[in-house]
Amino acid sequence: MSTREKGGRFWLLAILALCLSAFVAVGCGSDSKDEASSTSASASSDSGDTIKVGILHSLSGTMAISEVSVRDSELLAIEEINKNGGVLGKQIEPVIEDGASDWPTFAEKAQKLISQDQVAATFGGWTSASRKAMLPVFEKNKALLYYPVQYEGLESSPYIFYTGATTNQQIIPALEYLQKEKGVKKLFLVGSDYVFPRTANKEIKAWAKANGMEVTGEEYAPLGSTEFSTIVNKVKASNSDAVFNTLNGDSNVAFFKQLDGAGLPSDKLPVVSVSIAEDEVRGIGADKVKGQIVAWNYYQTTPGAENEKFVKAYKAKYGKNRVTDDPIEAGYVGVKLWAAAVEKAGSTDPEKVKAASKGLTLDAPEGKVTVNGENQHITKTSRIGVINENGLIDTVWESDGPIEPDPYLKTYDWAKGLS
Amino acid sequence: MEALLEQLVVGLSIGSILLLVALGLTFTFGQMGVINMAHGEFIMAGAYTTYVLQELLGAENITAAFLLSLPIALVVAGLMGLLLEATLIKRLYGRPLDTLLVTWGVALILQQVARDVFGAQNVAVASPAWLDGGTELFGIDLPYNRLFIFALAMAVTVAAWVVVGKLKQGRRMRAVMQNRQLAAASGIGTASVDRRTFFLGSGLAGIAGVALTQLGSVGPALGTYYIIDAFLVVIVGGLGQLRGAVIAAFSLGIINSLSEYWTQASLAKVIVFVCIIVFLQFRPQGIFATESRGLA
Amino acid sequence: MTTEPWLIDELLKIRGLEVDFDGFKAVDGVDVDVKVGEVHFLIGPNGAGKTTVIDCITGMTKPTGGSVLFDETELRGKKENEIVKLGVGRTFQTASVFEALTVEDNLDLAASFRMSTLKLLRRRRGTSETVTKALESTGLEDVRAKPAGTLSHGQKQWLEIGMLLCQDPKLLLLDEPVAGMSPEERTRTGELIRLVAESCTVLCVEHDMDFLRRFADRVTVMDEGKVIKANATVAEVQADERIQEIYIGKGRGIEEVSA
Amino acid sequence: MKLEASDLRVSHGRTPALFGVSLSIDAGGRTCVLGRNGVGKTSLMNALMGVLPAKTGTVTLDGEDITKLPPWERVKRGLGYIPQERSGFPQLSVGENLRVVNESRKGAKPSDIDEVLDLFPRLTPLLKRPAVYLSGGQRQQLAIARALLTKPKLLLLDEPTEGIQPSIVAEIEESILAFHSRDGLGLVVAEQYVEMALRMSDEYLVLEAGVVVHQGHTADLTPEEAGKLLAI
Amino acid sequence: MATAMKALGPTREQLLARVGFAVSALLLLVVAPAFLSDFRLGLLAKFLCFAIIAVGIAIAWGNGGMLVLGQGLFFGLGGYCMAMYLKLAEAGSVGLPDFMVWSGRETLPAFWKPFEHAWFAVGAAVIVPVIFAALLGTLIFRSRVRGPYFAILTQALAAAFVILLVGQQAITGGTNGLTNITTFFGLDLADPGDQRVLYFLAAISLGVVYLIARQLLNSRYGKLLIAVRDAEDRVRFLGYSATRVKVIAFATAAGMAGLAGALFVPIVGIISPAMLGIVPSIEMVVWVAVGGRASLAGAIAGAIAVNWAKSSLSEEFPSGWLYFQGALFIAVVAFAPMGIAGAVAWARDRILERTGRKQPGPTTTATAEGTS
Repeated sequence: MSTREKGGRFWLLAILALCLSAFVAVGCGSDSKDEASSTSASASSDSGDTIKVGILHSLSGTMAISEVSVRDSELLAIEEINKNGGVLGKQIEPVIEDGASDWPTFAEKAQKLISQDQVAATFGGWTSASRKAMLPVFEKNKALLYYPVQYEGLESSPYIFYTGATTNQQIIPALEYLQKEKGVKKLFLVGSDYVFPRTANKEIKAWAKANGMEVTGEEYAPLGSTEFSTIVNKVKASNSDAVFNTLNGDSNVAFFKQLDGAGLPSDKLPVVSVSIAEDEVRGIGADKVKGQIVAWNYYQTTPGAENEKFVKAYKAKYGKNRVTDDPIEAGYVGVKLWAAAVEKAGSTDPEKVKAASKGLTLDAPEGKVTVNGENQHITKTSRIGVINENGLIDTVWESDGPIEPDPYLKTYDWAKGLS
Repeated sequence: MEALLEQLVVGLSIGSILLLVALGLTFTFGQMGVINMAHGEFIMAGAYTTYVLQELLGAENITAAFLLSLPIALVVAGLMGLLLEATLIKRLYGRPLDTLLVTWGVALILQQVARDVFGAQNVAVASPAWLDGGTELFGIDLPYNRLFIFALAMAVTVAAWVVVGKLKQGRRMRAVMQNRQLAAASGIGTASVDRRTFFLGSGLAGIAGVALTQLGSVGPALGTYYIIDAFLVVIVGGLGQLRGAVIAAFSLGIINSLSEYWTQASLAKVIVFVCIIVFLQFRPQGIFATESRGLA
Repeated sequence: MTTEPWLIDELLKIRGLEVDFDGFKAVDGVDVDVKVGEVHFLIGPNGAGKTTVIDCITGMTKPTGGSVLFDETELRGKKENEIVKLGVGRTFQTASVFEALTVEDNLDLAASFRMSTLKLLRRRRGTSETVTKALESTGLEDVRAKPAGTLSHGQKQWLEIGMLLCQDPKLLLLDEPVAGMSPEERTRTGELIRLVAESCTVLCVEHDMDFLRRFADRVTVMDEGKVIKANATVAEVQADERIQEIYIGKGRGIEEVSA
Repeated sequence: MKLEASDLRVSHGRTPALFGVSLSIDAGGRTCVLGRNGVGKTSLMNALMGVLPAKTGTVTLDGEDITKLPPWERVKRGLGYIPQERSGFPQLSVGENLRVVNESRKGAKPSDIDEVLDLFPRLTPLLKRPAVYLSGGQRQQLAIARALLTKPKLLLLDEPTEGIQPSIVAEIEESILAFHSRDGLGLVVAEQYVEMALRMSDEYLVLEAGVVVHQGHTADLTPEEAGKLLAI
Repeated sequence: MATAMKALGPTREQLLARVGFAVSALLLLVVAPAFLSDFRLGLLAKFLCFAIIAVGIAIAWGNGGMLVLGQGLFFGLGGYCMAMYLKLAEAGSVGLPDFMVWSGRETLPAFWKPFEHAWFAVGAAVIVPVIFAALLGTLIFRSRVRGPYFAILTQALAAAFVILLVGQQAITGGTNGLTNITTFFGLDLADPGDQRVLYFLAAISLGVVYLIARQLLNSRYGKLLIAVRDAEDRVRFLGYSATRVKVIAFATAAGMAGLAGALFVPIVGIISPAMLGIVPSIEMVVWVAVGGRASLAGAIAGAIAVNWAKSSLSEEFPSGWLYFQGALFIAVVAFAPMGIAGAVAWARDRILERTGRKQPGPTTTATAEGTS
């Protein structure tokens, strides 16, 4: 018997005691409500002086780049509501958790917010992966999630409110713009290697087939990649009229630089991007993406009193250098929509909030939005913009009023068989 | 045919980036046997140095800021390396696996520091105007920034070769690496040689960081994209072998660009890894083995 | 000691062995014959290539030329562990035992080398006869439960020989078994080796002339990678002027120096 | 100058190698350390040079405690070392082997190398050759040349003639002794070859199992007695 | 003498160990479920999966000296095997998992087919990592690639695996991984009671894995493994194939990671490449380093303690956790290489010495050296 083993056995006891005490401390000590293990999150949440809501974004890791700003706008919305007396006469108390850019952590923290903190609703997520990870948690607990980012569609969970665009509010208008306004016949698809670009490109290909546009190539780069020489060579060889770009934030810089180096600046080869908003431009550098086309539903420059107020408040709270953009606005709108629904329902019970949300309208910075009761997405105006030298985006085209959300593209013939 | 030529050029370009990020490791890993996982963060430090200099000098001095950042990044990253060596690494000589784990802890902290100081957002580094755009040669596009990185990689390699091969300091480094005890007993201060070697290796990472600002934006995770590739270059090249690193970097770059052309970007990486495993079956010591049998 | 008539079969037959380290010929066309049952000494100054010959027999160094026949089997190209399984055991210049394991575990591992992997996965219950015997003959019974790392230099060397005993090899290669030992330790070691030699053939590299005279049946002398005297008796070696010169320095006999 | 050690203990990992060695060596003199393989001669040399850290005990040089000093500091104070293992800096050329040592000494001149090379004319045509390709004798000459470049007052030699052909042994012996008589270089020679050891020394120490068991004047010792000492 | 000892019954230490094991079993199986909320119990279940990985790392690294920086790969293989079955079971009549549908695949890839069978999937979750590790290990160890080279290679492999998974979205689920797993062999994963069943499954698996590992380390093979760690070449001269010894440990560790992955999937309801890459793989080593690399119980304690700390600290200060983790790691590896286990053993030796129950002398620290 080696002494090491003796050691191992001897203090197995000690360690497990330590673990137990740790769990007792965290499990019982920190939150006495914990023991009332309830699956219906809101049962007791409006009985106190405040109403707790969860905010769950990546504050560390690769996604922190994008998500921190959204957290900020959500906190701004909560602050504004609290200043006006809160909801149901109570102040909103945000509980902030870090998803750490790790999808299972999102699931874990979502569960924690629901069962430990008993939040009335949660605002959070950015990547599709984080949403997919959280979805079953919210469904099984019958709790609410407000998800603020444009995504690939083909989803409609009864417990998620989608305040970002689905494909028919962003990508399809962008394609129509390219075809009608720019006369594009040959389109090259470039994306980061993850779910949104791949699924979006599948839809684009279906649309192109139905609308007489040729897709000349489809290339994916690993997330975070800065090596686009080969892809650019392929783009060049394809003689395309335009590129549809679903690359993730940091990869865009390298991609645009390489295009430029290969003699394909934006005036020669238009590139439409659907993942670059003002906040990303700030990190990329406006000089590198000046003149590029983007498609969103909201820009900082979008006219309207609501938006002026929002931009002013955001800058006042977080600094003059900060910008607002589509997901930031969608996060803000999500909180406002939830508050309005709670007021209307007179309760924070998720089922009642869902019922009250049906058809609810709100004057948002992006314009009037209406919640679609069926799929819990909201109507959005589609806007095509061009990045200017200040890093802001000027709208060059906009849809005739808000577009109804259609995540499964049911109203489009060419989309049959996609879902 | 033209496509093949184009991909060869792309391969050389990728290779020169690999070479730049791996050069420092041929010193710290190759010569000293330290597996410095924080090397990536020294690269990041070099990149942020460029950013800070640009902010300090303003928009009208982009070129000056960029050129100035090359030596300054060398010193900044080098000093960070020096500090790391003097506080932690020197306790861990002869325990390479432990240096790996400890420096990984350091890397975590440095990343978070960057996040807290510069924000989680990536920051933009502007390119000097003369690096924008490109030229064409025999129908092949040659972006200026790639040409610059290629030239920089060559220049730094030659400089490293001169330092190691011709200068007093390099001779000492090699002497210590080849026979530490004899070096010490011959009056060579091995501790200070170690510190200088580490300074140099880390400083080269800083220069690589400056070059990388011309490829993409700068963020706290910048180094993590390159660290494994850099180590693989050193392993394939053979420990401490400058010429090995050069050959390995360009071979890996070309394999990468060719397989990327024929398959997809994500598969290309996997193909490169498979090639490396197969290669190590035949030459576990790398292209140029350092091991020479001691005599009886 | 003279050659006994029954010592005829050559257990180990090395022919034309060559080892080239980067252009340096450490071993250059060496022939050695070791007969069944004998204690054969390989001597020569440091750097003569003795250890390299041993390394070649055990597969640790790959020869660049020649052949190593053990019991009619070619050892060149075989792996270390395969060679051991054929019945060739060795010790190292610096005693190499498993310092984190107890003395008993060290011996037990040595004794279990023919066990199937599945059997190895079973826990050791009690002490096998082989190990008990080895503990007795090495005199390590008192320290059987101690980690080998805490043993003295001599004890480690005995443990190593004990481990070889457990393996019951046909041929035992000893690399300077008494280097660095005190006189008493040397005597103990000598006794141990004599015990070992009862049941197997021994090829021993050693400097100690006294030790050599007491135990050697035959001697092969090497210098600068070459054999300069093969299969000699101790008396022949002592009488050879040339050997004295390379080994001792000019003009002095073994007898005088080590008497 | 006087090199002294008292109760010096060192070990290799967990194996003790020296068990309390005390000695005193006059720098100007010539001392040989006798003992069989493995009795701790090399460990003693390494401990005196600081290559092996002392577990207990002290080493002093002219009264200054140098126990905690690293090897290069001891070199600065006048100790020189020729280790037993002779590979040198294998991938450096002969010239670089010499320069790297010479450059590490304050006030060194390139001409110092030429001076040393005069002593070993065999090395001159080999200056560009990597040390790994030298023969055993050439390596040993290079080792001595390197050590001499540190301008030692007391030179420790660990088995300088081991495995070297007799003709070169004589040359080596000659050149070392020349330095002794010309510059007053002190010598500490660890040797198995009793003859040569005694020829090169005035004093002797006999090491056995990590302790000094005999010491005295070489003149009082016949080789026969020396042989006896070693066999004990 | 040993047989005589055996007749006397278990030694003091053996007795103590059995008591320790029984008490921990009691804590895990009775006390924890009684006192912890569903949420905390779910977390604990997850940590127990991690502890299973840690046991494997303690074998391969702590005892075998192979720093495995790619355990995420094997964890992932196990997890994906299990998740493939669960996704297929859920897909029901459609026959295609949801992500394949939206990725545009119309037929089930051939390699998914066998995973329609529950027992195939369960078996594959362990056996696939074992076979993969055995093949890979044979290739790597045979060419005597070891130490840091081995570590970096395994790391590169984990990275390559992640890239492969992400790149083949249509058949692997891409970055999202396999999500939305709601049932497990008829258990409703949304139901707290059924989640408890999973907790017990994890606890019992950990117990079984611990016992297997202990048997392995106490067997002759375990001694051989330590021998290989400390003097690989010497082992060859005892007639053993060092390659085989190492491959067995490497493959065992891989199998344990695979089992952990298979348990993790129903407990957490998701498996994605984010949990398999370089960073999570290094974190796995962190747990073991903190607990004490050579000790099984230490590894288990390390995995649970570090993850508990991560969970609760990141709730309090999200960004502070990274500082803490980095600092913890530096402190442990540089200054206390034997981790918690080493510290506890040291303290115990001192106490035993003082109370005179044990003679002073080098003991537990013997394993501290020679490991790196």
